Amino acid sequence: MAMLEVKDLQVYYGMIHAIKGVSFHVNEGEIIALIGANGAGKTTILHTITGLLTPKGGQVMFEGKDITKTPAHKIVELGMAHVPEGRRVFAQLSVYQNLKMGAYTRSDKNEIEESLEMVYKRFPRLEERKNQMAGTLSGGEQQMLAMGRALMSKPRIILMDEPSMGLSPILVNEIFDIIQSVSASGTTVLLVEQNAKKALAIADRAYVLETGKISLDGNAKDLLNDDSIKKAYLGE
Amino acid sequence: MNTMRTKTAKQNAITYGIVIIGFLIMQIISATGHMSSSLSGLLIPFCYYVILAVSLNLVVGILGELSLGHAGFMCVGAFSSVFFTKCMENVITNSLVRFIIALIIGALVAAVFGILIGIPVLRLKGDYLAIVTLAFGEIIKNLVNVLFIGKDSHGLHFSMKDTLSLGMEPDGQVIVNGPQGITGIPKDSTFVIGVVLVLITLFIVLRLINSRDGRAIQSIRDNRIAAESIGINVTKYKLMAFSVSAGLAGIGGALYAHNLSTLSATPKNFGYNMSIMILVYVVLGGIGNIRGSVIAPIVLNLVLDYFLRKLQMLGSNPVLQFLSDNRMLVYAIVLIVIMLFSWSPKMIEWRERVFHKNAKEEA
Amino acid sequence: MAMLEVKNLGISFGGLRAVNGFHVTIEKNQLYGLIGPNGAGKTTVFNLLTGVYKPDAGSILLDGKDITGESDIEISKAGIARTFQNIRLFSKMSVLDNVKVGMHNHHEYSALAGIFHTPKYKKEEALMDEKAMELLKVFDLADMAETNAANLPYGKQRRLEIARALATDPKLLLLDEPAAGMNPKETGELMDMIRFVRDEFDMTILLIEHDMKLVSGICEKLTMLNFGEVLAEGTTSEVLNDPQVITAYLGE
Amino acid sequence: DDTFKIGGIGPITGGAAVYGQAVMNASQMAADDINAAGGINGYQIEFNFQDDEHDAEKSVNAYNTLKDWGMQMLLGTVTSTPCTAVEGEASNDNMFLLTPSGSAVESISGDNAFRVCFSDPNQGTASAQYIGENKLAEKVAVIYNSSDVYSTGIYNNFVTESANQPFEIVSAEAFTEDSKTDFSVQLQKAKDAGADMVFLPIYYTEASLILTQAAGMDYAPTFFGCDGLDGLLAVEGFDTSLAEGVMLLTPFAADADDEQTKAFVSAYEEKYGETPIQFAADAYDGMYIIKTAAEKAGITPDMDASAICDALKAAMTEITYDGLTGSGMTWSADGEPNKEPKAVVIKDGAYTAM
Amino acid sequence: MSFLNYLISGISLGSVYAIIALGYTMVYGIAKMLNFAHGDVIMVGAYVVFYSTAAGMPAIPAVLLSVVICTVLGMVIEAVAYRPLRSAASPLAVLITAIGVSYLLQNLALLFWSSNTKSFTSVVKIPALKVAGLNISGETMVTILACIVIVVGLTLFINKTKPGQAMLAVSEDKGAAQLMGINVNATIALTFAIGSGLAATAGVLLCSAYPSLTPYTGSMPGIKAFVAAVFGGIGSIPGAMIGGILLGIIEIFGKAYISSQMADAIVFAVLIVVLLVKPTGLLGKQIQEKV
Ligand SMILES: Nc1ncnc2c1ncn2[C@@H]1O[C@H](COP(=O)(O)OP(=O)(O)OP(=O)(O)O)[C@@H](O)[C@H]1O
Ligand SMILES: Nc1ncnc2c1ncn2[C@@H]1O[C@H](COP(=O)(O)OP(=O)(O)OP(=O)(O)O)[C@@H](O)[C@H]1O
Ligand SMILES: [Mg+2]
Ligand SMILES: [Mg+2]
Repeated sequence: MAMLEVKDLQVYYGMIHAIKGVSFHVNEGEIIALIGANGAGKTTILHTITGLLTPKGGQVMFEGKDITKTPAHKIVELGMAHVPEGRRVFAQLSVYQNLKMGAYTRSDKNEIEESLEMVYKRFPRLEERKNQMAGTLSGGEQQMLAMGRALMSKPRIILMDEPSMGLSPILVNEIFDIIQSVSASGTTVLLVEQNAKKALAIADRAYVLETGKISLDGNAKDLLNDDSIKKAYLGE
Repeated sequence: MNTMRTKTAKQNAITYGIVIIGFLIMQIISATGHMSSSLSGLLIPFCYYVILAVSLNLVVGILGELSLGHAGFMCVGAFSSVFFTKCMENVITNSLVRFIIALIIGALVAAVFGILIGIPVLRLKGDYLAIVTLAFGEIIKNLVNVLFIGKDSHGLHFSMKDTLSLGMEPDGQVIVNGPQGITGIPKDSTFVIGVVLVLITLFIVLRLINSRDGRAIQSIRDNRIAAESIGINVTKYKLMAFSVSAGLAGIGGALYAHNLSTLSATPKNFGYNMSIMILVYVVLGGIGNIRGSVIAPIVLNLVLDYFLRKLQMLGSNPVLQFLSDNRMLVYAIVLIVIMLFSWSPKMIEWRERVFHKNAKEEA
Repeated sequence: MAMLEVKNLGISFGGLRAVNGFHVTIEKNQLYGLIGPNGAGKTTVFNLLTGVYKPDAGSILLDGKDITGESDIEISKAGIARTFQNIRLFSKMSVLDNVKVGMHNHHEYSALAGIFHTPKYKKEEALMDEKAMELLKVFDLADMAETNAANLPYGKQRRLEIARALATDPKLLLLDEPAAGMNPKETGELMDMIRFVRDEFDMTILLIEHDMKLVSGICEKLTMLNFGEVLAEGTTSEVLNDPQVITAYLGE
Repeated sequence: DDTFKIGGIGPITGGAAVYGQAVMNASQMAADDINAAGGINGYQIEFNFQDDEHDAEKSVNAYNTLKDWGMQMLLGTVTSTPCTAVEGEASNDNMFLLTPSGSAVESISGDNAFRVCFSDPNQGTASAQYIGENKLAEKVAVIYNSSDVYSTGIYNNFVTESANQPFEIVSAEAFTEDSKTDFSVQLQKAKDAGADMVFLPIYYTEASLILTQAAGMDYAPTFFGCDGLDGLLAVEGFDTSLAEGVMLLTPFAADADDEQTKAFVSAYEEKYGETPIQFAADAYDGMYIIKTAAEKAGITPDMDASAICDALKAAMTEITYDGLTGSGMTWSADGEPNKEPKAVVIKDGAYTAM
Repeated sequence: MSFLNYLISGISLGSVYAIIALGYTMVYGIAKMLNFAHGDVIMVGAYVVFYSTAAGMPAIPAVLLSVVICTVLGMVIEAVAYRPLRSAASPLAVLITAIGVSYLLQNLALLFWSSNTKSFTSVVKIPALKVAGLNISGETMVTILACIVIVVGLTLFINKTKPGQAMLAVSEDKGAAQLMGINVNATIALTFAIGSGLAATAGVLLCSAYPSLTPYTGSMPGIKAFVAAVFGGIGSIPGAMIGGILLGIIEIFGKAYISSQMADAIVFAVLIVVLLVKPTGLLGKQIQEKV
């Protein structure tokens, strides 16, 4: 059984039909990439999965349970984390407070402390800046914080919306390494990326989204070599 | 571009049209002898409330700053214009000429206050600004209440204490009498003048919005940092919006003041309650929607001061009696319901769906 | 004479020396890149150049004119325009109006002229409309002129921001991560557009970017910033092959 | 039509609602009583009361609504500023106006307008004279509401008249509608100035606070007020021992023991569940004054408002009326009543004539 | 001597403003909305105590009852009138609704309890402290004590407890807070519950110190407390207390040493001057937007 399954999703913004019947699934332990042009609806899908948006039609199943109508905060408790587009860090809280907020659903102090150590190890810059107000961090620093914050909930599946956006090349590589290591440590990953090449390189399978519909899907490595993908998303 | 400009022009023409048609309807009602006293008594209030709402919308909707002190500008305009009228009552006997000068004085003095209050505005944002405008309105109200001005053969006498300290000759006449304000004001406001002033206000505001300066003001609203980066002088345009809005509110105040025989500053008419009332018009009509600011005050005043009052006359039905005795209660409930209905995202979606469905069925 | 000459620029935030001893010389019509790790101070340099922050050291010469410490308005008038790392459009205004606000200081008429629609108003507005539409055509936005900026898809918003910056008729255009959030294909189109702008408008451009394909593809010279200081500068290939740059920034 | 249509206007919502409601209730009661006893000249009265929220503009709206309804006489308005505004309209229309409680001079500026209560200057002057003649104090402090017409009106004339009286005003401090919770400064100043009397030309709500606060600071001068203080003893929950010794010049006291007052008070209490304040008495009298004048003038409901006004104007100066708020009341053509103020002192929790 | 007396009066008045401002700033800081009805909840709280003590209930249970009723009232208002508008296109929508709620409460009170002034019997039985001619009333001492307890309590609550942390997150970004697993609706409801509970307390203390109760009793102190909250820095809990007390002192000193007629103008003028010097209030955080 798939860990996360989306069935015939229909999402509207007022009259705008943004998602027109999207279905896909994510198996436990996989890295799934969701790629597509600007405005294709990737962010909308993630928002719908984590309950920030309510779909007009279709279903979201998580570990066999229908979570279509489950409120966002309950979904987090089920073990799903979401690194939102545009980082959405708590600008007036310190880096440390932001990270603690990520562990909101957890109660064991020692385990939280452990996760904090783990995050600091992955992102040493965050430890250096732990008392700085998050709003004054540079763009890249904020991205790291958003990721670190999501990891603090010790999720079984993590949804990432363009985590490499605005990062320096070295960090982009690092982020993809981190995604792989997060995956290796047993967390399932649903990855939305503009950097299709890198995303496909680490993903198991991928879906291509075009104006609210899945236009293509398959093994990530195969898609990497697909001519139409190369032309449309890899700029080759 | 050109299509866009014609579109705006068309939209604006509709707004003027609404005013003119409304005016004509009233004239017809009146000419055919169907005009009731209560309706005719509301005509001038319609005009000044529209002027006040439209001018406040310039600050709230176009500049994007919350002002809770609009009644203060109205107050300044009212008192300065009436003061002029009272001083000149026997000098300029043509009431139209005198009233036009009074209106101009009201507008100018209020605009000067607009600039004065605009200066702190430059440093403040959001709620802090709202509080300062509120404070400003309350200061004006307080000062006017302790202002005594008298006139005798030696000229004008001022006091901030009481009439006695004016130290006037026995022949002296107290013009501004503290909380009692000014009494015996000639009734210079007429519906025709009111409508003309509404049209002038609309003309100024609509054209300002669609000009270079209006765009600059809106750009500050949408993103101050970006506006600065393209060389917009934020100071200048904030002041411009505030002073134009204040000046127009001053006109509204002058129209208000010359409609009643007595003028005094009470919490009801020039306190924050009034500022909030005008804000209610603006929000109900739509923030930044000038046409809405024309319609909302009229509808709301009609409901509150016409229909609800008339209810009682319909017969001795206890429900109607209750409703008319509790106008403010009805108003509160209606206000909440309207707000929920027109602003709640769920309701908007629902309305859109229903509306859309109907449209589809028709098509 | 260089279009932009910056010497020894610096600023601190609290205890943090965000930019220190920054210098750069950009010739007219050059396409210049500013790179560096996250938090190195690149955006801060832009903020210093455009007057958002006042430098506590150093000098800025634009086309020979000293603009150090000037207000953002003066600097905009002097001829520096920019885009923002996080898009800052006038979201409730139409696409066309966004560009027309950009021309604010070039097509002037008084408020009264605006209210009474004097011939001057009509002339200037017509001119502005015309110029703005041309710009929008360049950026493939003409058909959306009447849309609210907020309703544009992301990629178009980025382009509108550039169009708006160009509307101020600048001598120097600063682009802060213009390709962020774009896929490689879209980035490719953006590169063409930047080149086009440089050629067509005879523009000098300084850009911040993390996308090395864009940087190596269009920049002629680069400065690499690290911890607020210049670590390397020179032609694009020199800098990108600098071992220090590779370890601190590029990786691999 | 065979009924007289009498309108009333006053605040029944907003901060001044307590006055408007008293007037509304008492006038309705008077109208009912008159109707039960056969009406005016054999015709029944229809009474309609409109809310004005204590605002001049709303008051004029209310007036216009009543005109549409067919109002022939106006018993109103309750508060001074709105009354002045409505009087402007009424005098243009030649509509008969009798205000129960609008006490500003300007509130009855036209010849169509009369009032039941004393005017502010009248009360200010009378108070100063009373204090002076009875040698009640040597040093007087005043606490007044500088944002209120009634209060400043009395205050001004009290000060003017005090020049002719053997006492001295040692402090005069104001408060406003927006800061009327704390009176410690005003009281402290009075105390520091050695005032042995504090004159309170204000309403009883604030007076009850002043009395409480004075007690809290161990300051016990004589308090002297005007008709606005009436109602003090009726404040629910008020510790009336604080009001011991308070003197007031008022034409009405709810626990006076004349038959008329007693009957009125008990009827009112039964009907509305609360003790009537002086505004209610003014209004009750007002309705009966209209009746008296109407009968004198012999008006009938088929006359229009202007004709009724002309008839009543003349009749008003000819009648003498004995009521709750004065006996032997007469009116001059300028609309002012002639009646004797009664001075009362609060003793053992009750008003006692002095 | 009179200076000290004025100072004490100022602190007494100010402590009442402060306790109202605390509830205000709580809702304001977290839900980011100006709850214009706050002053009217205060009024309701005072009426509940008035009628329950009049019916023979002892003071403490009456106050508790009032806190419970106001807490429920606050939550109902939030759920019915404010929640549907939380994501409205303009924050002014909910401001106007709050004004509607304020009018509604006033007019319901008018309907049920009439406009007649009620004289409130103080629930504070502690006698005044009299030292060297100075007189500090029991109400003042209790109010100040209550303020301090509330400031400390709220600060601890927000910084040390999970719901408190949730409030911080919600105040910044409701969407992101949800992604942390925070129940935004519940958090805001809790904020209103606390704010309204504080309002009840404030109402009781306001009317104990200044015992006159009408349906409009809450509205002006509500506005003044709002001013005090801004004065102290919006959202800052100690700021609300300091702002309230300073406002009281300024009001009294203005009356005492400048002019009692112009006390309001003086208070507001001082406020404007302070905000000009410190645009985010006395203890407000200076928020700099990163470009
Ligand atoms: N709040 C909104 N209101 C109206 N339309 C919206 C809203 N958010 C997104 N849209 C529209 O829905 C569509 C899908 O947007 P979405 O943000 O999901 O795309 P995306 O694939 O994440 O794009 P990007 O790469 O730019 O992040 C777009 O056409 C967008 O314009
Ligand atoms: N207003 C400020 N207050 C405090 N620190 C600041 C402020 N602005 C920037 N900084 C700090 O200065 C450093 C440089 O920031 P800047 O935004 O210039 O980085 P950047 O090079 O643009 O990074 P990125 O590529 O991630 O956008 C960062 O560490 C940032 O946290
Ligand atoms: Mg997206
Ligand atoms: Mg940057």
